[in-house]
Amino acid sequence: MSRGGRTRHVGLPRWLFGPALLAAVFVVLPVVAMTTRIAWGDFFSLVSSEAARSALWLSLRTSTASTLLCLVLGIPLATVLARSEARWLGVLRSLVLLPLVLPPVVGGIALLSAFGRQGLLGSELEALGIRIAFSTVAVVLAQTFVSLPFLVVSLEGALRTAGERYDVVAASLGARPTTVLRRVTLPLVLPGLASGAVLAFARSLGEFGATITFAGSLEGTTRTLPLLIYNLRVTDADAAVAMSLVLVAVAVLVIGLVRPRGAL
Amino acid sequence: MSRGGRTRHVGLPRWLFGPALLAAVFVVLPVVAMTTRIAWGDFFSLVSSEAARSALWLSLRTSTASTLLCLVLGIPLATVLARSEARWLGVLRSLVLLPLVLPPVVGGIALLSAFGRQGLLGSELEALGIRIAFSTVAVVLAQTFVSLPFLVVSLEGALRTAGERYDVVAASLGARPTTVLRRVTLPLVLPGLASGAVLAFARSLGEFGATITFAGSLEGTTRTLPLLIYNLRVTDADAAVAMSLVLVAVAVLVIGLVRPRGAL
Amino acid sequence: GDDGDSKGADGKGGDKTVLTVFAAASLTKTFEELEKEFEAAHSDVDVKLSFGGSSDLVAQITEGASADVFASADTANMDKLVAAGLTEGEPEEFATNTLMIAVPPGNPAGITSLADLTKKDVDLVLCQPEVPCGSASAKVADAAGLELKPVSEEQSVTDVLAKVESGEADAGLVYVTDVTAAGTKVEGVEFPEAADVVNHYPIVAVKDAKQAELAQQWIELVLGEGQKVLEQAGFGAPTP
Amino acid sequence: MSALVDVTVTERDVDVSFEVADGETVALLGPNGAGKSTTLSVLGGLLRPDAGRIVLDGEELTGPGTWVAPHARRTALLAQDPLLFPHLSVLENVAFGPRSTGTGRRAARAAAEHWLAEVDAAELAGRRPAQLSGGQAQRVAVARALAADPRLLLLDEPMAALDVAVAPALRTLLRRVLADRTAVIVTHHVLDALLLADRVVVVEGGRVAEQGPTSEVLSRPRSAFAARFAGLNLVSGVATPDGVRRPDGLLLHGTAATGDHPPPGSPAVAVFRPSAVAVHREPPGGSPRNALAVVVTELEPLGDVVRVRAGELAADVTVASVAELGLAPGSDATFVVKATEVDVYAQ
Amino acid sequence: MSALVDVTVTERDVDVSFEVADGETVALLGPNGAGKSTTLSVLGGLLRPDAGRIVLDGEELTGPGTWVAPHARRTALLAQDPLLFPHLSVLENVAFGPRSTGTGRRAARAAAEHWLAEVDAAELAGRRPAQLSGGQAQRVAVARALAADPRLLLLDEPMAALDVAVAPALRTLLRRVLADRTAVIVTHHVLDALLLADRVVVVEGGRVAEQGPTSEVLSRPRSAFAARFAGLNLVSGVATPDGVRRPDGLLLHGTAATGDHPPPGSPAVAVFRPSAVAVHREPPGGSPRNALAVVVTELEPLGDVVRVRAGELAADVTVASVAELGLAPGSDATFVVKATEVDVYAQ
Ligand SMILES: Nc1ncnc2c1ncn2[C@@H]1O[C@H](COP(=O)(O)OP(=O)(O)OP(=O)(O)O)[C@@H](O)[C@H]1O
Ligand SMILES: Nc1ncnc2c1ncn2[C@@H]1O[C@H](COP(=O)(O)OP(=O)(O)OP(=O)(O)O)[C@@H](O)[C@H]1O
Ligand SMILES: [Mg+2]
Ligand SMILES: [Mg+2]
Repeated sequence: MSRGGRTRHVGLPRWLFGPALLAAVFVVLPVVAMTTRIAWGDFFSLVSSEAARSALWLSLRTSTASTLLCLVLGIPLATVLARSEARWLGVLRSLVLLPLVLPPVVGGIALLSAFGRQGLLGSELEALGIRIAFSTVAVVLAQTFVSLPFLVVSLEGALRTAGERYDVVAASLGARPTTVLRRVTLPLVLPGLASGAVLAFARSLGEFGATITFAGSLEGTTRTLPLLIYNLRVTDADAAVAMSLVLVAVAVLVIGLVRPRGAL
Repeated sequence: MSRGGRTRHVGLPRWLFGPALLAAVFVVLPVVAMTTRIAWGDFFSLVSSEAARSALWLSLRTSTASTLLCLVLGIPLATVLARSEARWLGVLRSLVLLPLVLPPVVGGIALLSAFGRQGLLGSELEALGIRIAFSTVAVVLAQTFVSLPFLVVSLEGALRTAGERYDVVAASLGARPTTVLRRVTLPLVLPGLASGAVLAFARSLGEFGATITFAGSLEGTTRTLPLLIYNLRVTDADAAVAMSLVLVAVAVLVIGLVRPRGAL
Repeated sequence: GDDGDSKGADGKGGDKTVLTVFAAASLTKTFEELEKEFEAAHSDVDVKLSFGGSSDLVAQITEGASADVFASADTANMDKLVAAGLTEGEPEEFATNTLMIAVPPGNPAGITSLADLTKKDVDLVLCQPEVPCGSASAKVADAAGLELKPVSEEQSVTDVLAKVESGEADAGLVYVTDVTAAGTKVEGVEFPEAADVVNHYPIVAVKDAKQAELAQQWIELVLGEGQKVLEQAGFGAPTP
Repeated sequence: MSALVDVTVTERDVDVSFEVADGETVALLGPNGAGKSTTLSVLGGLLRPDAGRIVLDGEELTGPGTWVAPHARRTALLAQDPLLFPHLSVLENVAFGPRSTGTGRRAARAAAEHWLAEVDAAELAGRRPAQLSGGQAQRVAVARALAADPRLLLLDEPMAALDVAVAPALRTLLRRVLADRTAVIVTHHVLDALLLADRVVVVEGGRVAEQGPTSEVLSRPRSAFAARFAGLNLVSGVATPDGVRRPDGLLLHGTAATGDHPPPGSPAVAVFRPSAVAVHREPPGGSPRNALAVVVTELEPLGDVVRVRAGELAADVTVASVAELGLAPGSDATFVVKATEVDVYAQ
Repeated sequence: MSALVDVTVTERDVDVSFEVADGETVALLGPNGAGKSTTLSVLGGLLRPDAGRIVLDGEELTGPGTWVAPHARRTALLAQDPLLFPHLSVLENVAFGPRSTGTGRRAARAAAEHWLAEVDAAELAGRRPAQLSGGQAQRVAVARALAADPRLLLLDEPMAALDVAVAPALRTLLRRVLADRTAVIVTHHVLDALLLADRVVVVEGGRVAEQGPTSEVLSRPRSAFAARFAGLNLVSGVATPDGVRRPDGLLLHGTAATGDHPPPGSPAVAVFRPSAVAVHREPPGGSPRNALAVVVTELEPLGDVVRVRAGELAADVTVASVAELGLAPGSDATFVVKATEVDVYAQ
């Protein structure tokens, strides 16, 4: 009798709130502590500087692009992983996690090995006149590489939990596979899809190691906010912290605006 | 009629396999390309060196510890987030994502601001004789900080998708909240929980920026595999790549062994 | 092309020629100042600086990043680029740097000499031996016959300074310029053994640079007018 | 355990109140969407009412400022959907209730085995819920609710999906089990109400339409739904000295079988059995004083006779007379009832 | 569209084969777990059989090496669980089938409104499935299946959970809709089979126990389940010249009502109506030649009479005689049937 509505929630055990609070404090306290270090006087001139604005704008553009790329590539991959039963998919599923485990810098090396001038596809790309490394495209690729697993894992989990019951009903009503996917499967896992997209966006926004290795750090082209923060740290640690706060604020804002109800 | 068994899958649209394959290639190709750079001759002497073994062992220990800590803290937090309806939880939910967006190095700074000698809790901890920085504990804390959001987001999504129908039935049969949680809620989201734990473990294993900032890098105490890889990179990029491969292999192995059927 | 992108992105617009300079992270402050001077003198030029660890920058250039000038924090990395045949002409040394002990303000551990760093209750942080300041630290210690036991071997000078600034560590070994740049956040303790180990900064134009002429002019600026700025930042004069 | 129920759920337009005496079984009857499941949810503590009170055996479970959590109520609910725990075996599902309320592992297992045997599902003990057919799942769900041994048992259509052999057996079991238990049961089948319930509460449109002892309500219903449920014809209107006058003016002659004839002018109902109705093609003359012109809507074989339905009214006639009269859905016909067969009483 | 079904699902021990003629409605009957839903799933292409063939109107849907995807079969399945799409409104749910098979938005909407009105759920059009009661959801699911306008309609217990007023109306609707349609329907209610099905297929333990035209199977059943379903008493055994001898040796005297008496020694059944059975406390003397000693298991009121059940057998007697005989569950009794009331035929 739990269908929707004002169903009374089954109470949570009281002791649960202890560790939950501890967890929340553990995550939030450091960020709050960090803000106490900020010299608010310089804050606004700092964050409105030309370099900061340019980095922020670049970060937003590339993160959006890589999130879209993650959706385009990740939805099909997650669906295949969740719905096919072939054995070799188990292997593929583990492989897709690789970018999660690789330290991002190593991820950057891997991208260079594939798409760099001396990489596996280097000569082919060179022949086509395409130079990926150290361009804005490289930033997007680096971000996509590290973010894709997030989308795939979240979405696959959601697809498995949701099951195939409704897909089957839709097919029996005459819906072809594409219709089923569009009108039933994906709408039903919308919360999971949104969570995945938010995770991917957040990860792209914070991406540093793979970007610096694969795309370098050039203002306006490849110097995203995290790279700028890294630069600032060398000269002025406080400025770096202040810029981090901007990054956090932007992330929370974008996520808050984009997130559909109930997702995440 | 979709309950379990040998249910025939609703076919997937054919066109879906195109982008799915592209996605898989995009993730796998760079890693494969990287392996082509490895000088296999030196590989075994390199990976069996004292430094490598000690780093690997440290990485495994700390990642396991931080995954456990994530479970202890994350399960309650995710449950509260998924099951309570209080408004302010929306804010908390966004805040928990912070470590995802923060560049890891900034995460390290934030941790120092909270738990460092001059941090918010510094004097209290000092008074208790606790010194966290430069210790293995710091590594575990840094890894937990960056990994916790993964567990919480995955698990919360799974809890929401699973819904409360069965919890309600259990309560009506006389099960108190703790029993419901232990015997119904968590077993039902086991795949989501496992996915979350795997994500957290993978993220911990690959963690670099927060660790170096908050915990430093000393062989045997705080120099995990990613830190070793970074060290090696300066002198011998190929060696770094070889060690990365070890990291990847370990991750895939551990994940493959630990993962319950159907999870992820 | 990324040129078009960069112009659109940074809003500077116009058809300015872009000069790309790759420089070691320790040169950030000085080179940013030189950028202003250079752009003032060349109104149609936009200087783009890319900072990083010297080895990272070498790797990037090797992988095809388009740079016009490369300024390294040590000779070893410069030699790698030369060996790869990616340099135009001979690298020229434009600055030197020596080590200094950095301590938190007030010097809570009371460090006065290199030997104090070996005290048991002093939390010392060093650069890892693989990076220039780390190998310099090791050489200094060897020369003085001391065995330094750090609590952490950091990846870069920045990380060493961060640990000292935050008070986490009681002392660290960094370059004079780093102490100067950090201002009041750390104090410097000089020690005589530092003079034994001098770090050399070479600069070179990159082969097939898009702006070969401007690259040469930048190098001239660094070797000439720029010396004042470098001196202010604490760099030593290049060895003759 | 006696129960006192008075609940309002505004969003669903439900506002019912009734009582359940100690050891009594009450059947909740009513059309789809009347609010039966809603009432059970509120009783079980799964839905919080907007207003009202629930008192079980003197203890207030729900009321202004009072709220007892579902698990503390000891009111096991068998919902309309079996909802067996998918990760537990059938045996573990049934043992869940006893285990949760503190019974030891072995005793809980024994109890589960006992109840599974009672619902004729002993051989399913080791299966997963996903491997059960619809009726099997329903039986296991019944066993699970019974094994919880609640103070107040709430059963929402427990006999749905059962085959013709199991249904009577389960009904017998429930009759035995419910005999000395306080229970509320929702059903759409008259046999369940007749055999299992001491009293019935008829809910229509979220309000109690009538209530009373089962045999009384089902033999002398006052609401259209209860009459339909009991298989009786009911015409409601205003009492006259001779019978009941429908709003459309038609007078149905009849007498009070028991008790007093309702005072003329008061709302009253006229009730008669379908088997007392004769069907003609033309309005007949002669002694039966009531003739209702109708259009046949449906013919249903019913054992040896055919039930001729005409809207709300029904007549049972032999197969031979259906053929003779040439009845079919859409035919005009006249339903004729002797006044002596029509029972009149106050609504 | 005619259908030819022959499927084997080893894991569930189901192996059935039957045919459905063009425009015919077949009722699948059988105990819980017999394999009815399994058969429908296989027909709809939701479960792949281990062996067998399904041919719909000459086109092989399933067979060695053939597999037509569910969406291409045009066999709408109403499953035992309504499974309305939770993210779509009721109207959108019903319009889903037409939309999926290429009907324009407006036409699909009109079709959905039409079918919703037919199942008396027009006023629910704007709701979400979560806001429906059990019976309302069931009706919407029926409308959704009908709106898909399939070549072969598969209905799994479409009348479950419906109230007494809606059930006859929906049955009338289905009768009209199914008249010229090829359909397979699963039900546990004899009225549904009688009114909706041209033929019945009785499945027991995963095998077809008997099949034939509805009226024939239900009036002269050969399987225990079909007899029970039709409300008849059935005793099976071996034919003797006088009747049928049960395996326990008891001889039931009877005659073949139509056709020939089965050859002695062949398997045969003796069938008689409960109303033909008289109940005594002691074995009587006199003319009725069949006396079966039984233990009463259950008493069920059934309109004007009481059905006395004794295991598989049943007798209908008046309320007065139940009281007179002092019958109660557990009483010893003798069921007495005249030989002329016992119909004997080959099994
Ligand atoms: N979650 C809900 N939110 C809003 N309205 C609901 C919800 N569930 C049910 N309703 C509505 O409340 C009313 C009562 O529903 P309820 O489920 O109690 O009916 P019911 O008497 O059990 O019917 P049925 O015999 O069909 O099971 C119906 O009009 C129904 O549509
Ligand atoms: N997913 C499954 N896996 C394995 N066995 C199953 C599965 N579903 C059903 N069964 C078993 O297969 C047999 C046939 O089940 P099916 O659902 O076809 O029965 P049914 O005739 O529809 O019964 P009911 O009248 O109870 O709905 C039963 O023994 C059941 O327990
Ligand atoms: Mg209901
Ligand atoms: Mg079934």
